[in-house]
Amino acid sequence: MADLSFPLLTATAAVPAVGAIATAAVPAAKRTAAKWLALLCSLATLGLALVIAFRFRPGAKEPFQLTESHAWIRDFGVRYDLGVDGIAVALIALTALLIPFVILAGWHDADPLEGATPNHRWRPTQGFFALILAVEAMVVISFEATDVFLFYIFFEAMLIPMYFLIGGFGDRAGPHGEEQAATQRSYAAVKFLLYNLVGGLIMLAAVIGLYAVTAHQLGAGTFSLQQIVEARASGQLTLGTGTERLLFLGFFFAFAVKAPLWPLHTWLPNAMGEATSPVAVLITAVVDKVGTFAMLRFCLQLFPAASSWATPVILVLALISIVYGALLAVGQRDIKRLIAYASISHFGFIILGIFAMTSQGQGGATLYMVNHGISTAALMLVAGFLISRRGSRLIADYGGVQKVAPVLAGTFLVGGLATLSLPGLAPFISEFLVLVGTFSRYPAIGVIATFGIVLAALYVLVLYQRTMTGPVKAEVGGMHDLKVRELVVVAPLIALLLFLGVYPKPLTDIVNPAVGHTLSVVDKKDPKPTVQVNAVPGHGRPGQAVRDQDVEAAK
Amino acid sequence: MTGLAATATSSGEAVQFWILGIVAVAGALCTIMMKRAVHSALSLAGTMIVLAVFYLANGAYFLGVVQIVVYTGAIMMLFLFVVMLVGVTAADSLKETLKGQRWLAAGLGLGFGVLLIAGIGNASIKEFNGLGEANAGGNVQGLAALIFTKYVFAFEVTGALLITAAVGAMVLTHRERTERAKSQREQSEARIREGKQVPPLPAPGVYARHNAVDIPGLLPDGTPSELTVSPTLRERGQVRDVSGESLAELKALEQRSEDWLGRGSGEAKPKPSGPAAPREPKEGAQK
Amino acid sequence: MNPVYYLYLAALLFTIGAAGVLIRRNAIVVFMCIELMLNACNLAFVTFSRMHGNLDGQIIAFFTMVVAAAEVVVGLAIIVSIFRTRHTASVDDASLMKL
Amino acid sequence: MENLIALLVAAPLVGAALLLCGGRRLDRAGHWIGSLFAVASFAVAVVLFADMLGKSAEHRALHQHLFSWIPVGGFRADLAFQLDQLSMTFVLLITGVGSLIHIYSIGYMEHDERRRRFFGYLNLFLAAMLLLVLADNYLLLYVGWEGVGLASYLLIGFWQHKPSAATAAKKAFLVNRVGDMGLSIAIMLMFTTFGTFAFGPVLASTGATGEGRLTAIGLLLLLAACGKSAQVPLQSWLGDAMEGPTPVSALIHAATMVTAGVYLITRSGAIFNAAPDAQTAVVAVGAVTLLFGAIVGCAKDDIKKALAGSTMSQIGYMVLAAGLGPIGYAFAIMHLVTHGFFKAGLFLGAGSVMHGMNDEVDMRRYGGLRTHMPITFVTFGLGYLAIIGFPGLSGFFSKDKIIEAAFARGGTEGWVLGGAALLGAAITAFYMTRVMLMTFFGERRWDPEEVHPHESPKVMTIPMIVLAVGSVFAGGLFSINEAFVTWLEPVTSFAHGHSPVSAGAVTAATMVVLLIGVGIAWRMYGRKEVPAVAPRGSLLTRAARRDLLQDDFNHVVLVRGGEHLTRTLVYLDHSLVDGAVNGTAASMGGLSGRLRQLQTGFVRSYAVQMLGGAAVLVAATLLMRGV
Repeated sequence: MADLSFPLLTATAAVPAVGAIATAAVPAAKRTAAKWLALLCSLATLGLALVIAFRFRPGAKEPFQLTESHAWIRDFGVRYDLGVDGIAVALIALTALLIPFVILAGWHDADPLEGATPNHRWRPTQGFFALILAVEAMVVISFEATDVFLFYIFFEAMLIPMYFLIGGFGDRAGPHGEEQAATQRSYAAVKFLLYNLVGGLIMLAAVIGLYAVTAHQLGAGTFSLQQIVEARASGQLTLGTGTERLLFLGFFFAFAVKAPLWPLHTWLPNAMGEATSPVAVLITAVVDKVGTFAMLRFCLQLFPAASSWATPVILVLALISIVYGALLAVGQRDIKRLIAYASISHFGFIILGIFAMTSQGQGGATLYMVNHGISTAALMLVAGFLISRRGSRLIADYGGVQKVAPVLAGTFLVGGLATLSLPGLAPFISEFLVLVGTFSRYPAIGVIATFGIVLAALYVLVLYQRTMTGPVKAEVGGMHDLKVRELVVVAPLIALLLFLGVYPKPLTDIVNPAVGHTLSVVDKKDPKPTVQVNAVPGHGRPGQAVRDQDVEAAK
Repeated sequence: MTGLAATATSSGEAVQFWILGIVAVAGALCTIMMKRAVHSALSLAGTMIVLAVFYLANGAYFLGVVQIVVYTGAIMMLFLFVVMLVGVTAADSLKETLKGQRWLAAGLGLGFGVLLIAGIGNASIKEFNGLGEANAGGNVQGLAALIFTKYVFAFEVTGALLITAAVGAMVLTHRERTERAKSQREQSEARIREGKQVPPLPAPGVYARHNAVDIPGLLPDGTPSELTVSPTLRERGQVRDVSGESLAELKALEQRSEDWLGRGSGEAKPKPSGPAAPREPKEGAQK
Repeated sequence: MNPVYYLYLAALLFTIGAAGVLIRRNAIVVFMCIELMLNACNLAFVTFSRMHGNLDGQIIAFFTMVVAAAEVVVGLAIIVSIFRTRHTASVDDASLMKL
Repeated sequence: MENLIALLVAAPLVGAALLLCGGRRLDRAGHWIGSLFAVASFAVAVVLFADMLGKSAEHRALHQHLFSWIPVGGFRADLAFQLDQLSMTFVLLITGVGSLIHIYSIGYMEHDERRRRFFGYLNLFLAAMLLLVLADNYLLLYVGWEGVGLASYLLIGFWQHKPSAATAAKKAFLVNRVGDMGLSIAIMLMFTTFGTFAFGPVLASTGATGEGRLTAIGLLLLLAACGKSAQVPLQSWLGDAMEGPTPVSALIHAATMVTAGVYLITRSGAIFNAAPDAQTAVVAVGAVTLLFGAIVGCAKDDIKKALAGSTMSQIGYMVLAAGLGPIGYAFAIMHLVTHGFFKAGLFLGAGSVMHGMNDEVDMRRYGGLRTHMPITFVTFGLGYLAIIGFPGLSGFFSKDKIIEAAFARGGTEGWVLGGAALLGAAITAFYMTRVMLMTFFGERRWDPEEVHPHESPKVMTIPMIVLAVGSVFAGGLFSINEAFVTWLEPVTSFAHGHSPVSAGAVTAATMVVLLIGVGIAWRMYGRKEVPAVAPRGSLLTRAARRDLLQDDFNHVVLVRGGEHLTRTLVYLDHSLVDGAVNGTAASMGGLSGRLRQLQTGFVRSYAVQMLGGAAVLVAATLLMRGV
């Protein structure tokens, strides 16, 4: 297209990458400088992401825009192919949006302990922020990659900085003292790494298999998503049923681990529980989204037949995740683990929406990714502030916080309400869309999934009641309310939740065409309503004005 | 010569084979069974000589000679030399230390041998076209022709290998002297500084009946002194201790004289005791 | 008698040598066993050359001898230096490869 | 004109935003700002009402389309309002009573340091409630529906430092969520059936689909209504909701929010008309609840809980009426409005009494208050007369009509429903008389040293007076040549029920049961001395005190069961799911440990392995040749 002059997508990934190196290079003494540098880089990335969002033309007919394509490893047909569809744009925007808040929220998380001797080799602060930026860069590029191999590389490389972020930095709020917490942390980090590595390796096998198949049938093997999709559409490339299913499973397993889907979820509570809350946000709101996103972009588009073959099982698993995650969240005693299990439940909704194979379901799932990112970020970051004040993650250690810190309690409540997807806040729209989308194709599953909203209310309100209400606990008494920095972190998120809850159109406009394209690749149509609403004059009934457009909507 | 051509050899060779074959196998077995390396080496040499004979019987005259001269003459002697260096008498126990090693070895060896023999057995090698025409121009000439034409390159390489091996051996065994040798004066000074054994070491014991380097002298209390024999002998445990028996003899003599003098009923009879008893030798010495 | 018996003998000697390598701890004896195995091979080669009626087998045997000589020289040198440092010629004592 | 509709919702919403984000600097003016926005909204409502009266019945419905809210594929949700006669009625009730209660709260919450936040929540509630009644499609209604749930959560738990309040708030929200689940599933079903969920097209094309689906939708809507309107089996939250400040109980849990269920059923009339089974379910729920609430109301000594029971029962009447179809809708709404007046009045009265009695709620510690707080006494008394259906007052007209309609259902069903309604009327008369007597008559059972009962300030009494006036005359006004019915007729098609018993007979019967109820109450509480501590009472009484044991049922079945379920799941997640993973890791470690043993470091063992390898090779070659 015309605006190829400036490689926008590459730049968006490159800025944080460069920023990471620069931040890491800042000398040990200049901690604050490193922080500001990191913040500036993330803001620059946000700017670029917004430019992408504005350059992106939802109406355009080609599936991917702002594409860049360079040969990389000629012998294996690996190309440096970037391109974004509406879904990717939305998620890149989410990532770029959240990172500055993550950095701000973690402003003091990596400061050396008081009384720690200044060490010029080991610079935790610089490392912390550099790693965060590195993660951002990798996530962004894996949202942009349209070459399976390129995607795989960054999908895996992401693990390395995440591993150090989880294992290296903890909130000093472990229930059993610091060294115990350290062991717990390293356990969580290793678990995270192994889990995702196994998934990734299985995916690698599938990737190689895909290459072999294309090489065998197209002559020259390729990893390019578009080429493969087109080849399949034109019938040049025909996968055997068995092959396609195996490859699909290989891809899906990796994404299901990342997402995470029951029963591959057990790494998430540990990781989120032990990491600092900004890192936890990074995990659940940013990194895990790559998994669900990849299901939409790769699983469905590369293996449509296999996807619809596996749909029933996946839907059931997603359903289990929803109910199971919610129930376990109710049973948790640790605030962060509770939020982690809530996230598992929400990822269940996302996957449910993706595999419902309806425009509402997948559109809703995409919105869900964005909204869940924002809402979880809000809740988790506030929880982090709370924990940093009291120095404990146990719910039982709190009580009556709203009396001493009303603003903190208020923001916490809003975050919680977003998590239980209260109408008027963004998550409601996505959740309802997912439910409608599922219901219109699989009514039973839709109905059961709806129980999730009751359970969500249960765990959120129980958490709020136990921590915020009731008589003020002695240790909580001296707690001070949110500081300006913290308010700057939370307020925009909440504002965004409200805005997207009332006026999600900008988002839906970007997402809808992409979802339409995906569905057309899978070639699935929305089930038609049983009744065609006809424009009979509603004998004196109200709402003639609406009826016309509603009728054409129903057509 | 002609017998070599036939598939069945002459009965003479057969007899020779059976007798010497048994000898060879026996030698081989002794090689791996003997406690002392020297014996192993000798029995191996035997086996090699037998093999040399077999070479000759197979028409490999040159190799037969080489086998005897190079192998048995040079290599085996090298072995013996090293054995001497390490210690002829050093006998290593045949007791197995690794668990199950011996059984594994026996089992595997057996299986391996069976396999080989089976392989040779079902390899269809029946007719032998002997070395008649090959050795027509003389075995040595034949070999030479091959070595310097067909295998010349390999030959050169082997030469290089041999030289490398020689140099390698020198490098490995040569001990580099890093600093100049100490002069006598320096040594003595060093000895003084360390404060150990300033005067020359004491001479070995000189006795009426014994006088040799492997016999330690006695300390005043009659115990043998380590210093008086060379450390090498001590190392090998080849020190002969005379103090014990000589003291015993003194004692016996004393006893006899006592009996002969007829006294010695009742009062302090020295208790019979070996050289270990500390008091006796002194008495002996006083007498 | 069929000269193939020489091969059987070679096999037998070779096996005995191999067993010796496995059983003995004294490095020198181990070397002797290796020599035994080499000699067994030589016997086989010689027999083969008689079998095929050409001298190539003998040539190979000759080379084997040369190589064996070289190997013995170096090997014994190694043994000697090891003995100097460790005061033992047992192969089990040099088990530094173990974790 | 229709552009004003958004203003109705916007005004209180802005107020809420101001008050909640304004921070401490608004603390002093907060209550005035809140009341101002409420009154402003009421003014707009009045303007719209006047405008509506000016038009002919056909063209009264207004519609305002703001923007397309969620457009995804065939799924179109618009942010659009519609204002027809039904919505108008509600808007007036909500804004009117709402404003009064705002004003009342200025006095009532005077000494609470979080008063600003209280008014913020109240405004939030008004906005949500107006959104609920003004929405032109079910999804937007759902937003309002959950919005009022949130507001009531915040207001019930307003005194969060009281654990009981926090628990009550949570309970209310959860029980409502169960109902909301019904509503959301109903919306999904509508979408899959009609491809839309806007009132117009859905209600217009009910004829086009099978009765089964409509029945399903109807039952789901009924579930939602039960949750919001505290109908059996989801009624348990209302009693605890009285933990909230009294104005909240008056506004949310008596006058407006709890009636949302009735609104939903009436609004979806077309669906219910087409699904008789669903209607039967509705009337059944209504009848059961009106008796249930009444019985509970008889046993409570806490004045607010007694009133809560009565609210439940009155809403039972409305639901019953709404379930009767066209013959009942109008009367349901009518009773809803009159009930809004007198029940709000009663609650405010109760609040005023508590205000004077240091927040004492136990009626057994009241008595003889009529001399100490005359205005409260009078207003409360008028509300009392209205609710028991004293001839000429609001309650009389509305409730009488409902009983009539119940009989008009016809057949045994009609008799059963009518009988239940009559019985309910009797019990109502009984427990309300009981409240009245225990509070204002008899001689004092409170200690004059501690409490000094006094009349409340004007800012509180005036709203009570206004409401009292409403509760006296509203019913009469509405019934002048069926003004109310004709007003609503375009929305809720009206049909005259043909009752087997004449209207006169019904009225007479009502009067009789009324007198019986009052008489019994008089005998029990007027003549005898009321013990200051509650007697053990009969089995029924004790059950009724515990809300007929359904709370205990919930506790045993849902709470305990849930706790056990979650605990087991937490255990399983750790031991089974996670255990499987860790087990694999552990076994890998063990295996590698075993394999490590092979590396003894002894040359000879390696040699053994080499020989083994060689043997295998030889064997392989032999086999190859063999084959």
